[in-house]
Amino acid sequence: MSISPVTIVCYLLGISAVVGLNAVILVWLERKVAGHMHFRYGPMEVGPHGLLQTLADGIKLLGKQFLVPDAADRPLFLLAPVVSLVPIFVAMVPLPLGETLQAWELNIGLLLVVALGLLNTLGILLAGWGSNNKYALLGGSRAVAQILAYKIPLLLCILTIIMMAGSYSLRQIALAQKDGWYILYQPLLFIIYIVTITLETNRSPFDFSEAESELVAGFHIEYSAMGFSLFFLAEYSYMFIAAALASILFLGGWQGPFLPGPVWSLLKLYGIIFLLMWFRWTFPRLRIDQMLHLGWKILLPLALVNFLVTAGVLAL
Amino acid sequence: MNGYRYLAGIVTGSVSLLKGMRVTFANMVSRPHTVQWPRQTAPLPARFRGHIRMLADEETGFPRCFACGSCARICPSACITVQGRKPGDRKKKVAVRFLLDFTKCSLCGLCVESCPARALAFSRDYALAGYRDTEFRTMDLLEGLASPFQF
Amino acid sequence: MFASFVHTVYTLAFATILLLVVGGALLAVTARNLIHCFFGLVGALLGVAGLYYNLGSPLLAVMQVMIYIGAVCVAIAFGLTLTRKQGEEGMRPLDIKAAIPVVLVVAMLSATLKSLAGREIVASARKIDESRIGWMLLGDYLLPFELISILLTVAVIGAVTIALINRRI
Amino acid sequence: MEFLATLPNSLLVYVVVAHALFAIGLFGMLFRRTLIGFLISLELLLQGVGINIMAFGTYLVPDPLQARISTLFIIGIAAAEAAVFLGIAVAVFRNYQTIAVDRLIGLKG
Repeated sequence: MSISPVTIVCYLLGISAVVGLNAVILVWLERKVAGHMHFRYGPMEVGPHGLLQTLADGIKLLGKQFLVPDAADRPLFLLAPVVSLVPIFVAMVPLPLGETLQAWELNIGLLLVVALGLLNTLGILLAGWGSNNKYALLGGSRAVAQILAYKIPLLLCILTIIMMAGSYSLRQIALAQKDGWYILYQPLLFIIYIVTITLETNRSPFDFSEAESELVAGFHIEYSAMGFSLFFLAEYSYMFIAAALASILFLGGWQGPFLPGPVWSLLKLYGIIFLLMWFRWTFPRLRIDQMLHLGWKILLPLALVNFLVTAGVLAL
Repeated sequence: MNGYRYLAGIVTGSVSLLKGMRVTFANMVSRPHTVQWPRQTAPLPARFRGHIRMLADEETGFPRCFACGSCARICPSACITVQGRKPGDRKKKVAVRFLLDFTKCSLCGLCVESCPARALAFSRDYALAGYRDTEFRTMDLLEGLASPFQF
Repeated sequence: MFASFVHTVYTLAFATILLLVVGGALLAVTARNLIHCFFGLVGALLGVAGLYYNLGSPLLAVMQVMIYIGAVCVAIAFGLTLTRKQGEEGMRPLDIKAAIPVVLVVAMLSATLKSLAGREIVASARKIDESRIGWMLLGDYLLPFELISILLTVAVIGAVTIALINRRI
Repeated sequence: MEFLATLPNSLLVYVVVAHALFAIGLFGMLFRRTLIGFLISLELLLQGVGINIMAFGTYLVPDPLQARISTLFIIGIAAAEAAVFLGIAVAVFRNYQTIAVDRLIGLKG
């Protein structure tokens, strides 16, 4: 209880600003990347190169009507966007984006972020069941099948890194990479991790719970206006957190020559997010059984072997 | 042997994924093909077919049409209405009404080909917009042309 | 001034957690719809994580969220989607058996409180260094730790085997 | 308000909540109709036990880490038990097309 009120308010504002700005920038970036990969320009009209397009869309969404379907399970339906958004604010707390830019240095920060990342699926499940729509329900069920397939490889990746760094603290893990980023020692693990966070953030080629061409919009099919934009915000914030985690676990976090720490942090983070976008606009969506095959028969054994080999090398 | 196939599958799969990513990256850094209309316009093809328009006589500025009605007769969609009148001092009729129902026109071009006076041509007008369908149901092709009948 | 404000907020937060635990548990047991039961359970488990945190153990709170909500609840949800059938939800009509938990727990509680009355409370909830847990798990508690891991492996393999019995596909 | 302020740091609250959870869980075990309902109630019951151990371990024992390890073990065992339970539920559903306990009467003489 020794934290001053000013600090708390500052951090709350800062985290809210990061969540909001990040979503604005990422939506714009996504549309730009998509456009250029299709030989298009993407948004160009509102602001220079369409930079303010997302703001305009956000204002438009604010002005729209929030509809609750008659047949929907009202409390679950209303709770779902909140459930998927709230954990983000907590998960942002232990993320170090710079030498001193960290809300709370927590010695189990990594565990906290991973645990809260799991709540994302819960929000999707709530939305799927609350909407009382068969597509939404299918989307929710798929999200559950998906989490079982990717979570174990993801945890194995994180476990390997914890073993190498000897700490659960995100800050300590980043500091342990002063002399060499873990991506140099663990390139395979980095690839597995990137694949699992693509799965975790529900992005194409693994966007089974959303799957426009099969489930129309999947779990958020019935959501309009603010509910929809909250889901959007949550999706992009989870991307931010997953990419931040990747940059801390594998790329040394804020550490780098010449530039100040936060700049390096953001550079690495948005580099990884660009990678995710690149995947999305390159690869077609997998079938659900192909995803299960990938998760259980390829990622899991590879991660396990990698884990055991790393343990062996570390023990020597 | 099975294990070898498993590993080889992973490797070839990854390589093919990388190839795909190279293609999209090359797309991204190359110039977009889009034209930012209306600030830029793409050149229209030489034989672009817009809705038909009436040509004017070079000397008089009157419409070339003498209301023979062959365009209305040949039109498969029956979307042309022509009415002509004889001015007092001339032998040929002159069109006083030439209405095109553009909502039905399929731009087949039979009217243009069949016109004995070569009075019809395709316009290059592609950005049509209106507030109601009547604007296109009765398009007056004589609009803007001089008329021998002064009212 | 600020300290008392913080304390009020803290107390209210704690009361909310208690409400979440008990309310979630009641919802989980009494709701007609199994989905509501499931989310009641999730609420109760989150509340219990809050209680663990309040008892000075952030590690257990996080483990609770991770294992219970991330693994057990997801598994339950998976089971729900696999075995969903309308019209089999809700509770049986109450009868004399409802007295069993009440009587049992009142008896247990009174016995506990009676034995507590004599004891002095040696410590209050406080933050302690939990990094020793890892050493303890690999030292004094190595045998139960290994047994748990064996149990988990056996349970997972067993669950898969049972679920595959008489598989028609 | 005075009473509320002492809530977060008193052993009594935890003990009462733990017992309440245990009772609710037991009640659910007796009255739910389906296997999944059973499992949910069972988890609540285990939560009661966990809170109790943690509370006693924190307030009454000089070394609170032992209680934490016990609770960790409970969490782990609960995960294993849930896996087995769900395996059974899925197998039962596949064979009987139902998970309502009343209709699982294949063993009745």
